[in-house]
Amino acid sequence: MNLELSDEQRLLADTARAFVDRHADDADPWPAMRDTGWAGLLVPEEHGGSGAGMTEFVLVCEALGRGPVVSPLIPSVTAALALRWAGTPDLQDQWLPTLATGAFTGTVAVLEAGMRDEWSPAPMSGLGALTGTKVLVPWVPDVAVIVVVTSEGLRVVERSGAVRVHDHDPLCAEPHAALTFQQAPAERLGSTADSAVVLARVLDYNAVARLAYAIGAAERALELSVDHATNRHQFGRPIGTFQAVAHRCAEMRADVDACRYLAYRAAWALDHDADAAIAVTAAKSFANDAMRRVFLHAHQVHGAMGFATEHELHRYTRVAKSFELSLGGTTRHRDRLATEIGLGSRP
Amino acid sequence: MNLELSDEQRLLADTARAFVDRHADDADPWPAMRDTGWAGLLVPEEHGGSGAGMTEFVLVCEALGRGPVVSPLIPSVTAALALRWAGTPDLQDQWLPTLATGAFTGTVAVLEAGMRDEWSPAPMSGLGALTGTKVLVPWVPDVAVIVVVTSEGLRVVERSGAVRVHDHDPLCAEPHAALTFQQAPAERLGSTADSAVVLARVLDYNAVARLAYAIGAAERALELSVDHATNRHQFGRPIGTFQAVAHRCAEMRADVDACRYLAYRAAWALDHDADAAIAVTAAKSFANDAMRRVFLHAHQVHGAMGFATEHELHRYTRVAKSFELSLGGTTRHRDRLATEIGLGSRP
Amino acid sequence: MDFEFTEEEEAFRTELSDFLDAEVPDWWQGMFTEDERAMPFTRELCAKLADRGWLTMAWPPEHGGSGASVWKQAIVREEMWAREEPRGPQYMNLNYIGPLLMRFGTPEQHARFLPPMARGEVIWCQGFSEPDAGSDLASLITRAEDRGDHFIVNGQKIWTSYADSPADWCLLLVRSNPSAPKHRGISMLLLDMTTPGITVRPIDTMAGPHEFNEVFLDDVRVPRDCLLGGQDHGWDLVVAGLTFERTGIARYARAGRVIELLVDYANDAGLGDDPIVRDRLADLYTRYDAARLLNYRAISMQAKGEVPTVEASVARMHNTQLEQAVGHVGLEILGPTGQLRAGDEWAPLRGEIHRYWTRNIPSTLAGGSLEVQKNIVAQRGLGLPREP
Amino acid sequence: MDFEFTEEEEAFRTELSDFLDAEVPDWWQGMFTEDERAMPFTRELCAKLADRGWLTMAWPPEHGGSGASVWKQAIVREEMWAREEPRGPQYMNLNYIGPLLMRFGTPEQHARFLPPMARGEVIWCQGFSEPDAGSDLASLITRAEDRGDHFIVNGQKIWTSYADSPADWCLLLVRSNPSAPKHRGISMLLLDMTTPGITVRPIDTMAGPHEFNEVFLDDVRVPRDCLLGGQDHGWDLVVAGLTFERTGIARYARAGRVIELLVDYANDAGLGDDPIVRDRLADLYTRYDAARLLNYRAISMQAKGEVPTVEASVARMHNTQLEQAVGHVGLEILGPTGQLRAGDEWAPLRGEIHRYWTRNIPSTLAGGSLEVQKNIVAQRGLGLPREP
Repeated sequence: MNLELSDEQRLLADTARAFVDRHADDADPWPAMRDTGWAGLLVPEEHGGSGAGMTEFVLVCEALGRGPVVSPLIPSVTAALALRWAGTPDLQDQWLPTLATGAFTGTVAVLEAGMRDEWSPAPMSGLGALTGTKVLVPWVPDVAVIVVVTSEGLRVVERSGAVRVHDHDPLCAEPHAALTFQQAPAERLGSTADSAVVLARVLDYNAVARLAYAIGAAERALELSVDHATNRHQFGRPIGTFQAVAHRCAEMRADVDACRYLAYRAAWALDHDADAAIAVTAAKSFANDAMRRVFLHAHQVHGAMGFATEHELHRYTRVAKSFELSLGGTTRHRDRLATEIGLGSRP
Repeated sequence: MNLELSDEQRLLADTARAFVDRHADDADPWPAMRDTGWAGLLVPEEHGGSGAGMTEFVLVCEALGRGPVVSPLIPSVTAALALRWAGTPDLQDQWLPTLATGAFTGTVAVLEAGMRDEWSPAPMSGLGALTGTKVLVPWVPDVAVIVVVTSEGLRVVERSGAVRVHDHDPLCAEPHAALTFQQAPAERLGSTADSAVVLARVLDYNAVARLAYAIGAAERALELSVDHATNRHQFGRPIGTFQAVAHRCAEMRADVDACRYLAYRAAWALDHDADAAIAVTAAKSFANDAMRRVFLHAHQVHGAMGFATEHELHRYTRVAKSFELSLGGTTRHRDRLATEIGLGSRP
Repeated sequence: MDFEFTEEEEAFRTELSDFLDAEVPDWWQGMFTEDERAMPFTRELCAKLADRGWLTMAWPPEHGGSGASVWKQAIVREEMWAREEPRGPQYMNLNYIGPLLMRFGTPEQHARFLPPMARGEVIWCQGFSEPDAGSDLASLITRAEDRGDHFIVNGQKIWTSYADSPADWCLLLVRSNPSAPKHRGISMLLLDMTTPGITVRPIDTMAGPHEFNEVFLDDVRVPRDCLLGGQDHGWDLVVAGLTFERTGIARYARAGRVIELLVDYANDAGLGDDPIVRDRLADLYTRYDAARLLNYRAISMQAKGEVPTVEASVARMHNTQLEQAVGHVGLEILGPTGQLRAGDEWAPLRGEIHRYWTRNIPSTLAGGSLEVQKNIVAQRGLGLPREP
Repeated sequence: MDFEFTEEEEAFRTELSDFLDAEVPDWWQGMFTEDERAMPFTRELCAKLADRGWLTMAWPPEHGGSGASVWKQAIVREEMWAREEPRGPQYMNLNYIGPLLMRFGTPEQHARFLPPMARGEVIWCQGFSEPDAGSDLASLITRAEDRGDHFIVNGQKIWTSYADSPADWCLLLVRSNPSAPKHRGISMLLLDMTTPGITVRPIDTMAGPHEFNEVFLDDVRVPRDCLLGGQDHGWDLVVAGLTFERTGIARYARAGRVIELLVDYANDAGLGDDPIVRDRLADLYTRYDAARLLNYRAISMQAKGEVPTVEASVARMHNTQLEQAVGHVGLEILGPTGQLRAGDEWAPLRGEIHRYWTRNIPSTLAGGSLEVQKNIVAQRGLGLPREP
């Protein structure tokens, strides 16, 4: 047991922090991010990636959340994972090297109207060319490859005229779109049965990456809160000298720390195939609630200023809320966890 | 709409407070309580009671909870309600006048091992003489009449040798017992169908009375907390000057007030047959959670002293916890309330 | 005790509710949107309310009101707030700016300022907060120099809602005597917003544009006849204003309406039988119920002529935390598409829950933070000692 | 990062766990019961642990320990605490009274006091708190007058666990210099509890008898060779002791065990499919999981030779609130018979959940209240300014 980062991991985290300091305000940080090799962290070396682990990817995502740096990194890496685990050798050769360098980007289209969450069965038929609408797809206009969840398993679609894009104006800064497929040619990605396993794994990875990003945002919100509590004076003293304010900050620290180590453990479990389901689901369900508490506190400490969009706090609030509403609510994850800890009908 | 007590109600509450001041430490306050007429508050005048309403009874129970005064008042009045609503004229004549004066006491036996709560179906058969065990029956050794819930409806049993008593050592100061009936002769109390309606109503009245008693206990715990926060000095100042302490007291005030008006409204609704189900169930489910919060705060303000049995706080803590665990948990009541506010399957 | 409205009150509620259902358009989502129809609509509606005698219903007869009972006022507030306050900024005129003028104004001020309010023709804003005077309002530094027949005002106000609506007048708090103790050198001025030297800068918020403004005051001339109440005695007016304002907003009524929306949504989505959804919504309902009763407790005291200071703070603690809980739980029930806003065709309930969550992020801050309410309850309500 | 124990550590856990399963009797419910078998049992068990080298396993070799890794110490703590600490009071000897003696004691004190601890033969208690010195410990007034070769002690201690077990020795904090600033006039004495002038008065608690005591000290003579560390420098020892103690109790391990009991109970009662029960227990489990990881984070720092001050406070915030939540939710799941105590034939899980709830009422108070932990995190961890 050792919860300290290795020297390599610490270096990676520092590099990512430095990147964020330099590029957080870039209109498009993707060109700079391509040079970091992060898009290939989870791609095997034989396909041009670095074959690192989820722990490394989580450290990068956490740093990016501090910006927050808005980029197609998480969806693109998620698409690469699906291709890596379920793609034929040809498909892997076709996509993984370019996804690994970031020359192309990918995304995963899961949700449809009427689905309670990403874990619900998708109504869209995967028989033949695809027709129907996926909503809340993480999006950049030049995305090259879309992994689509259908009722018959995963499909790969190249961006083409058969996909109509409706840009959402969602909660957080990442662009999202509703994609309407009209007889879009699609290639099968694994068998139907394999697809279910791969999809579950892809969603777990995606959830942990999004969690790490939200943790970065929460950590930054805590820093902003501490700054504000230290510098803002009312009644002749810094407001951080009032216990009501100081204790809110302490509770934020306790919650963010818990989320962080739950996320690291989940990443480690995914890397080691060790009780990953319990680790991911515990992390996601704890963090859904913890993020609410953290941002209630952050706004309370900041006063009205935190609600004004000229202050940066709201950007982190949106990241956290978007995380909470994505990839399974607390209820869904707790139910899954209940089974993992042994609840069920007695035989 | 008017949430102020009437002059008569205020007088009754003051009388009850004065009683508590005089008799809280009596080994047996029942003899003194008999003279107050409270045992007859909910018994019609033609049976020797005063035919007052649940609101009045709630004011008395609230005051008693401040003691806490330990007496058979609530179970005995509850038994009288069952007899009043479901008893034959003969049964009413037999029991109500003596229950109204407090000359005899009664109780209601609901729970059996395996029942989740008082609202679950009782396994004990009501066909013929009664056999089986009821647990957690509010108890005084000289109780005269027991209303027993069976799978065929309510039954009345006179205390006799056919009832074996096992004294519990429960959470709160009120004596409770497990009663084992061995072919105990029992009289029918209403038809099976009527019984269900009467039982639901009896439980609602009982829940609101117990709630009022717990509110008195919570109010007293708040007073003790404020006293302690005012008089206890640490770091050269009263601990109540620390926001962490002061704000706990403020939250207790907010929760106790909410419980009180929910309870008054529930009592009023029972008196007026107006949406009583929604009012009782909202009060019970809110108060279950609120009592936890109030007593977490009370103990935190009191420090270690509040945990020592030589301090009086623990008596109120026990009253509140016992209330929470009785007459339906939060889950049960929220589920009932969900239906009342319109949740259900669409036709 | 009586937990029912009278038949007459219920009849009034029905009449008012029918009127509002007919008058308030589907697109109305309160004042803080991009929608340019909002301000004309709210003026128009207030004029109609004035015609029916419902605008200043609660004002005393000597100022043109009908002295309606506190319970009828409560009904008006509930029906308005449940519909996102279609009176727009004018609810402030009715609740406390008008009453402050009545109590502290001269007969000339009454004659000049009250009739336009009563006709629903005038928009007021409130210039209290400053960048360094939030919770600690009395430390404000916007300066008014006494020049005999007028004051010259310099300084800056912030979080001024409706200043860019545009507002016609501003209830302005200034420091008129910098050498007096901080609560004793404050005055209240009635500022014509068309006076030269005023710059209004909108502050956009998470809930959209137009919610707040900064107001810069640069050598602004305010005639002496626009001083309200005694010079240097403005703090008395602040305290009185808070008393008028305390139960002025029926926040719980909107929460109740949103809970209804969520019940309908859950049923339509086949979640009416889902035990967790049932549990969460029932929990919200009990909290709504508690908040409503505690508001009624405060109103009952007003009905007896008492001033519910602590009781209003208790009600407010419940109201504001309820609002935030409804937003959070509501979004949780909607799931991922809860992220989508009004206007997006996939946004459930037309983005209403998203908007409600967003709007209520600062509800435990505005109008006296949760911490301030707890201090009031602890110190004034429970008699705990103040911080040293 | 590595989130697994090594195979060797797991093997050790299994060996220890098997030993404890065999040795700890069914009736054992910790020290604070009426059961007279408790004290003899705990002494006997500690002697057996000493025989196996497991008692002072974590002590350095020069004092007879085997310098076990912090992770093996953690395993011992978890297995002990999951079983209600069958070492009884002696866990204090091992965790911090022994280490304090090692660091601040003279060679004579080492030779005299450490070996009986290592053999598991001696019970120590801790005399720190006083009626007016709780959170504000440094304001203690129990007086030790310097009489040359001895001190004369007068005063009163409170909340002294195990004093009536009876304890053999007491680690006593006294004011040795009343004219110095409050943190600079304190000394630590090693008090033989058989000295004349000591009166022990048990304080019963909600959890049962024997939990706490008052200790009255009336002209108690303490030889100078029982002064630990520098005279008037006792506060340094308090600070060092807190550091040793910080992660000394694996509270989360007991919570985890109780959650297992509740899972079994729910399955047996046919509630394993109940969505609300599943939701509540999964919530407890995530909180347990978070608490455990945050304890491991602090231990990882210790493994690197760092002192996890703030991190230990964060872990403690989670631990203690978890314990209270488990008690509350546990009783809620049991329902009405959850009110019944151990010994009552209708008490579910033999009254264990009732006992756990009761015992943990003060868990956010003992050993540094939740508020103190938050102050540490806010001030030392986040650098927020102190209260004026």
